[in-house]
Amino acid sequence: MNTIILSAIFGVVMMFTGIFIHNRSVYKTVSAVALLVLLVFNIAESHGSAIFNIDTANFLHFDPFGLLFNSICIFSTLIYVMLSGRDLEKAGNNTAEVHALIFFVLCGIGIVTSYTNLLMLFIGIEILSIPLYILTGSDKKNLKGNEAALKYFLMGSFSTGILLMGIAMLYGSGGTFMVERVAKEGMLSYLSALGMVLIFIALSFKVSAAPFHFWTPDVYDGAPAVITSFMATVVKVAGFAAFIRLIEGRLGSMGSQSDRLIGIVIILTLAFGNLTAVFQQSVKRMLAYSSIAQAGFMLFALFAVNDAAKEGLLLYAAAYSLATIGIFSVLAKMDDMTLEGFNGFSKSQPLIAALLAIFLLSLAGIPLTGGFFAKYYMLASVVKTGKYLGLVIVGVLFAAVSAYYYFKVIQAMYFKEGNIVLAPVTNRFKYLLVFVAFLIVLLGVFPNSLLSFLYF
Amino acid sequence: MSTTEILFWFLSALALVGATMVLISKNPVHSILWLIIVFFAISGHYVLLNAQFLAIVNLIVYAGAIMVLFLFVVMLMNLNSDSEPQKNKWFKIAGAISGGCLMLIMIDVIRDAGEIQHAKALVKEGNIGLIKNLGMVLFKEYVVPFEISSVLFLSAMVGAVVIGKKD
Amino acid sequence: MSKLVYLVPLFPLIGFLINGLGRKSLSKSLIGVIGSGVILASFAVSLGIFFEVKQDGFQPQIIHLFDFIKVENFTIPFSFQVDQLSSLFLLIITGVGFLIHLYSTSYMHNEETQHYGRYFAYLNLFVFSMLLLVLGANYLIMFIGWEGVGLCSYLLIGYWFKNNNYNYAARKAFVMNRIGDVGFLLAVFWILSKLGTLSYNEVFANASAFSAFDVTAITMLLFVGAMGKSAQIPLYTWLPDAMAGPTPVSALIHAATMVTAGIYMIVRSNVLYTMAPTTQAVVAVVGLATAFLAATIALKQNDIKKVLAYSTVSQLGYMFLGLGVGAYTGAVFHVMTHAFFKALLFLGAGSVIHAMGNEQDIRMMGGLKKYMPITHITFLLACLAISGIPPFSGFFSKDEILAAAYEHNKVLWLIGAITAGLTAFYMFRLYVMTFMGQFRGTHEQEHHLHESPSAMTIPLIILAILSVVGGFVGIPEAFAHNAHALEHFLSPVIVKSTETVHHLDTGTEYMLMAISVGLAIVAIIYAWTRFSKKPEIAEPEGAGKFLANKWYIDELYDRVIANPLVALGGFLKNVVEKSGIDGIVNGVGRGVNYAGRQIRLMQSGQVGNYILLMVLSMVLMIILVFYGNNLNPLLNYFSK
Amino acid sequence: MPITYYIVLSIVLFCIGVVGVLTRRNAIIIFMSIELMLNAANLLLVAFSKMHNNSAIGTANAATAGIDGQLFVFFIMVVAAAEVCVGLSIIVMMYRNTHSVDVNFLNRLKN
Amino acid sequence: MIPVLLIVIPLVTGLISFLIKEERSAKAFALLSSVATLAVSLISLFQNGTQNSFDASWLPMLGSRFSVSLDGMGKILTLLTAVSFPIIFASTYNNKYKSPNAFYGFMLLTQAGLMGVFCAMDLFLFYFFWELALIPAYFLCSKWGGEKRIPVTFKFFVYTFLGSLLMLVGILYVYYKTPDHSFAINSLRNLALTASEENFIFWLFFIAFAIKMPVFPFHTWQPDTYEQAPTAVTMVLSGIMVKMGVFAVIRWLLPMFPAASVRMADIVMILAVIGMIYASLIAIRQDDMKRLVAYSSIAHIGLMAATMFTGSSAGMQGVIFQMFAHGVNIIGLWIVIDVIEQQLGTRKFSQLGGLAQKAPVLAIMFVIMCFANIALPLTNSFVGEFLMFNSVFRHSVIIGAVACISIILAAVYTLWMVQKVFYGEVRNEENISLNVPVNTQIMLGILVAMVIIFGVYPQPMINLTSDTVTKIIAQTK
Repeated sequence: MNTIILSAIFGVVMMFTGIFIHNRSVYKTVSAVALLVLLVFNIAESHGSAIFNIDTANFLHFDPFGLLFNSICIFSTLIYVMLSGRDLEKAGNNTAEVHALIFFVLCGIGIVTSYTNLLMLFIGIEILSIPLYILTGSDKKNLKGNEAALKYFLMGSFSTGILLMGIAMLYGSGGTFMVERVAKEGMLSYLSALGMVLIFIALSFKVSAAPFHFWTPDVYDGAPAVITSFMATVVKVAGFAAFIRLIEGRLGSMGSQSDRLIGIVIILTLAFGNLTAVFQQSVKRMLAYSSIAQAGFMLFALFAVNDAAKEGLLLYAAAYSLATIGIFSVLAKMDDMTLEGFNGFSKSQPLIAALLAIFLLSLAGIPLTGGFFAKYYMLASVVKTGKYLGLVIVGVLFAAVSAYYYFKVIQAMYFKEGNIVLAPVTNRFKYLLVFVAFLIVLLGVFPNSLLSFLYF
Repeated sequence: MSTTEILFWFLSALALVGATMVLISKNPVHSILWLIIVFFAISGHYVLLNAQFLAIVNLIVYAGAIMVLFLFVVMLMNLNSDSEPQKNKWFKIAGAISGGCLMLIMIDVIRDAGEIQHAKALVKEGNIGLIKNLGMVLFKEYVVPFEISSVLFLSAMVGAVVIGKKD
Repeated sequence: MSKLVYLVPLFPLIGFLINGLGRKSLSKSLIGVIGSGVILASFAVSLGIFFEVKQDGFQPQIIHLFDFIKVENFTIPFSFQVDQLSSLFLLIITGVGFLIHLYSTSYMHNEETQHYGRYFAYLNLFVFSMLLLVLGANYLIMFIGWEGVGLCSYLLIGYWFKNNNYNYAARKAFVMNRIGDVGFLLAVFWILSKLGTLSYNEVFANASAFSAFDVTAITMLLFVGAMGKSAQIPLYTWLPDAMAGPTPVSALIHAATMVTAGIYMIVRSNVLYTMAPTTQAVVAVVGLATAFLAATIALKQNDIKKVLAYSTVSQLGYMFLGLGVGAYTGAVFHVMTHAFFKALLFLGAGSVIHAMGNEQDIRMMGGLKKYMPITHITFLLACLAISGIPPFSGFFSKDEILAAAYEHNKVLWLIGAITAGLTAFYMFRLYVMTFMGQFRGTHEQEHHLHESPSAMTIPLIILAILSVVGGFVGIPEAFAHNAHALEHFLSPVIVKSTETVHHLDTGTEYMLMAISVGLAIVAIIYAWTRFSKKPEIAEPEGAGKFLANKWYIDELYDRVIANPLVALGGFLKNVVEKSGIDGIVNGVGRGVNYAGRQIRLMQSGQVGNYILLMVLSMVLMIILVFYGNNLNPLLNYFSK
Repeated sequence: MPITYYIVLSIVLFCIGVVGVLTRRNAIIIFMSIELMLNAANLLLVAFSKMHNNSAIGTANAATAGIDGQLFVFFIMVVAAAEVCVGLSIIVMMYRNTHSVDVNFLNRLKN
Repeated sequence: MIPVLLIVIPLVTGLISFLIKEERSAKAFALLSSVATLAVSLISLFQNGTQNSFDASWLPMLGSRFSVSLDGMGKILTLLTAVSFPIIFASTYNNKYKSPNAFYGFMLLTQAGLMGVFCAMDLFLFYFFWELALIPAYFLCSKWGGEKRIPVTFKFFVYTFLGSLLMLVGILYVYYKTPDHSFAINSLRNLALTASEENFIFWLFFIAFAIKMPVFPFHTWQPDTYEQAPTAVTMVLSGIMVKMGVFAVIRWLLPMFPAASVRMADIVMILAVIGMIYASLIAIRQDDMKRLVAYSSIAHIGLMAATMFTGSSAGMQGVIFQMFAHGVNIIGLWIVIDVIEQQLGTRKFSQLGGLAQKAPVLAIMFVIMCFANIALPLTNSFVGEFLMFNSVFRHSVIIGAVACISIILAAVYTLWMVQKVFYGEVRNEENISLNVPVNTQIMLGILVAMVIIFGVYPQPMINLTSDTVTKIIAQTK
């Protein structure tokens, strides 16, 4: 509850900061401090000391998983704001409001990671989405940004419609919106199964799982790079947190039907994401497709739904978010976001190039980086079920494909000659980036350091 | 056929016709007007189901506020002509067919749903839809989502300002 | 003395190391002294061993040095075996070897110092390997020497490495030897898998454990090894080409010692061969065919060394004929006498070549008698020996083999006798064309003609003496009872060796001798009369051309084996590898790229398209979930 | 009324909305079609709410059974209003920049 | 503690090496580090038991422990790694690299990965190091390699990465099948798998190892990579890294899937033998020294692959022995090739010839290495190949006989190379000068000494292998 209330409050605070303070560089600091406070309180809550003890009437339930997920999201956002705060100022004129919206998004994340009621899911997703529509279009002069915002909005609303239809059918079948109560009823009836499928489709849309991913590349590409960074990381993984909470009990009771459904979605997502990313020339767009591909891996957690899956999802969220935020923070400072733009990176910026390489290696799932354990847990969760080994093999095949396009960037940076145009970076930025890389490597050597929080 | 049934069929037909006309109308303003009719029809259904509160809210929020907002926008943009270029014919057919398929399949699935085969919706009776009962539950049990939705409005507000403000 | 047998190979090894490492710093004379001296030392030790072995009641000694390979199932020690057979070969190798080293110090004197050192290092290494071959107490040590001599042969044939033809010849020799080696190796594996040991003692003692098939297979595979090393059909073509090496090398390796390794090996394994009559028949036929084929080819060769090379192949064929018919002693006897006279022939040829300024074509020679008396006399003696004219050594050994062949199968004998006639013919053709008549070379060559220095003539003389008297160690039964000293000496290591010969009555034996000697004499007279007046200068026609071109066997091999193999390599490299396997691998990559490009098109940028696709997917998914059970067989694909 | 009538009605309305989204190019009309979909869901929820209320008659919680559904609809309307507010502002922004609300012209981002 | 040192020394020095900007210090530092590792490795030979193993908690939730230990095979291969690196560094001491600090850093990191692979007694740890060895190698090849390095190295990378990932699936699967959910090798020896499961998982592992070795038909990355990689890296790749695959089969595959190994033995052996002949035939037609040696390596590895599945202890000992021998020999060959390439700028036979006149010492060393390559008796490979051919032959006469053809073909292509490069007349007489640096000569001398010593007196090393082999054979029976 701390997260939800505090982030809403901080959102309002940011709005007022925007009114009273006109020095833009302050926003970033205020925002960072607020996020830090938020993080502290969220961790405090996960240690059992919530300051807001509100009876949520079973609408929300704060379990370690959700709280840890919040922590990861808040922490990632903190890193994000600190790394990319300066670039946020360039995306439109309403920097303070953008910060406020980010807080509102965090509020939505706080809801979707701990809902127990479909109503909260719906409201949470909307709180999550509406600021994003706006953030996407926050650079009003940019036609691509406009287009992206409109596309995102239209398709997002469409998926909301599907979600609602699904919820309605579930309700019709069970007479309740509580997630758990329906789950315990054993095999789903046709009505609730249809509802479940519709909800599944809607949530697939939110996490950009194929074949409902079409908005993702366009929106990620069109939005300002800083915003994409946020959307593709924190928001996306939060979607998975929402997803897994729903699936945990419900879709599972559909038996092999749901396995098949998720299995096909996984394969399609991996295939679309990876194959399309291979051909991209723009790194930004490539990362958009890669985020689809990564989503494919996270979907493994939904397929397995066991301890390993939830642990893995946490790790994945952390590793993926940090790495992607790191890459985007550099990308946002570049003029040329195509592959050629990265040629000769290691010559002029050896440190940043090395850090980028670590991020990319993490995304590709190379050992010694967090991304490896993330993928490892995902695969392990499915193997643990003892079923569908073929799916795992498809997964690793596409993981190999994914190495292809991540390494293209590394190749451009290290093995090709060229001049890069990079906005000046401060030392603080570099140190922070080093810190992020350190975290990724830490996760890659001692993943337990994160997961042990789960079993407090 | 009882009055209720007659009303049901009438409102249903009205809603469907209205909805269809929303699609068919070339003029956006006409579409909006048809949509308002649909909303009225749906509100009628709510009344029929004795959900008076929702019926009124539906009229006020949808038909009143939202659709007027739409109308304003359309007027503002001066789109009230038949100027909308038509989509590719094949594309339209494909859209209609796939929508139709979706409909048929969903209905077919529902037909097999056992638990609702003989269930009936309580028409004209039952007072859960009355504002008093709703209010009691809303402000007691649903207070958390109610309060939280304020964040939604807040963000929508901020958003509208950010997007709509002239730089 | 036999305890010191390790000294025998050790001396050449030391010589190899000194000459090899110090080839730049040592002077030529020092190199020569070291190179020859170590062999002389070995010879001295070998002589001591020989006399020890020669005593009655000598039991074979195994000198165990260390365990070479010791694993769970078997142990292969690095050990030497001293017995009658190996001590005899030690003498031949070190004795003839020393003479050739001595000869080489003079023959190779024009080489640069470092190449001179290299030459002696190689030569010493060869002797070392050859000694390992004959001394080894098991098949693996023999194999080590076996490959080692192949290596040295390769190095020495390609000694003048600037000439690519020589290199080619060297490589050909090595590869052909390797083919044989594989056969040897397979036999070794076979023995090892059946008996778990490779030691001669144990293998022969347990030979009865082999099935008939085993023993036939093993002996056949060993014979394949012998074919390679001893230049038998079909692996003989390397030997004539091996004449690319310096002439003393040809004398030592390609006449006297290495090529007889095959005979040594079969004699060593005589227990096994006696158990495998099929193999024996094959050995005899192959040997005889080789003898005949090579003799016919030798008829029309004009290169002095080529003639001798084919003659060597032919004589080796004789030896195999002997082995095939069970005359193991005869074969060894012929090895010995052949070592003397063939080494002598080669060294004599070397002397001629030396004098002629590296001219090897006998059509360019003639009338050398008066310029090089010692060479001429010794060469003549050697020719008589090889032609089987009594009382020269060749007569005794060849006769023994022919007699055994007659006993075995009269057709074998007949062809053998004809071949003996051919041998006499081509040897005297060679002799006459070289030493008789008028000199046909250039004036410059004529001006330089001279007798070779004493370092070369002394070995010639010693070998000539041996060629003349060497036969008396094996006087046939017909002349004197129990005078066959060699047979007596070797009897402990050979089973039932001479039993066949003993069946012949004296009269038949005289008759056989008379026929073969008669044939030889006729051939000699014919050759003499034909070539002394009118040397054969013109290019041969018809059958002669066929023979001069060596039955076109080399061409045949190229067409049938080498070229197809190379073509296959090219096919694999350019087609299978590039388009096939790598094509598939790259094809996957290209496929991914292509798929990426195509799927990308779905991302049309049109919201309408996106939503249409989403709706269609929804429809399909609902169908899948609710009607999917009817599609089970297809969809269960992923559920392992 | 049999609940199936309502279900079918909502599904049909929903699908008309879907078809509208698919066949029109005007962003505003598309948006309206989406609203139609939401209303279909609303109608369904209310109908189910009354159905559950019906089936709870005679039990202890007859007074409040099914009330969830109607409250959900209330929240949907709330959210829809917010969404419309944002959506229309985005459309207006788009119109300001391109003077068109035709989604077919939204093709700068593709592939 | 020794295995930890073997891993940690190169790891730490590798990371430090990145910080040393000055070229000469970077070289000296790397050389020093590798010598230190060598010293530790030599000590390990004379240690037994606790000194040679280490176990610590690492990932308790995963059930993986940091468990490293050296048995006989581990000792031999760590020794090979430890010996190779100083030799590689020393023999290429004069080569110039851009950003040498990174080059040597990556080299040492590769060494750390290799050491880890050879020491790991925990399957997960093993996988970890397996990948750790790959990544620096990728950077080394891509940054310092030849003209086509980027696509070629990338193919190598994706190929091996794919294999690793398949292995990862297998690892996960067996993990859940262990009785105590652990990656420890002792638990993995007691897998409860059905026959079909075992067969399936066997292939997941085997493909990974087969790609690394490489076994036909997974070999196509190899010649290109060897050709394009800088020679120092090629030495690591061919001398040590390919042994990872062989090693892994013996260490993991055979003990984990004894029954499947027997069932699949024939398929694997046939593939391996096809590969031997196939690679040899292709080698005959090569025009590039590196490619020829690469294909020759495929042929040799094919023999090892075939032997491992014969289930014969002698053969297995031969394989382990041969891993060392092959490493020594091929590094020797690469050193010579590197000298030629560095000084003459070409590796093509068509542009070379007669070098024996220019550099007799180099020629002698090369010829010795070549003869070791074709397993001439009294060179080190003979012992290994003898044991291997023997057990293949014992397993199947036909397969053994066919495999033996490669002995002949090896002679054909190796001598062809010797002839083309060193013999004959010198080409482009005027602009050829071939000075073999002293350090290279010394290193070649050391290698030649190793070739001969282990060829004449192999028994000590064979003895080292027996404990590993006995364990595996006991497992398979």
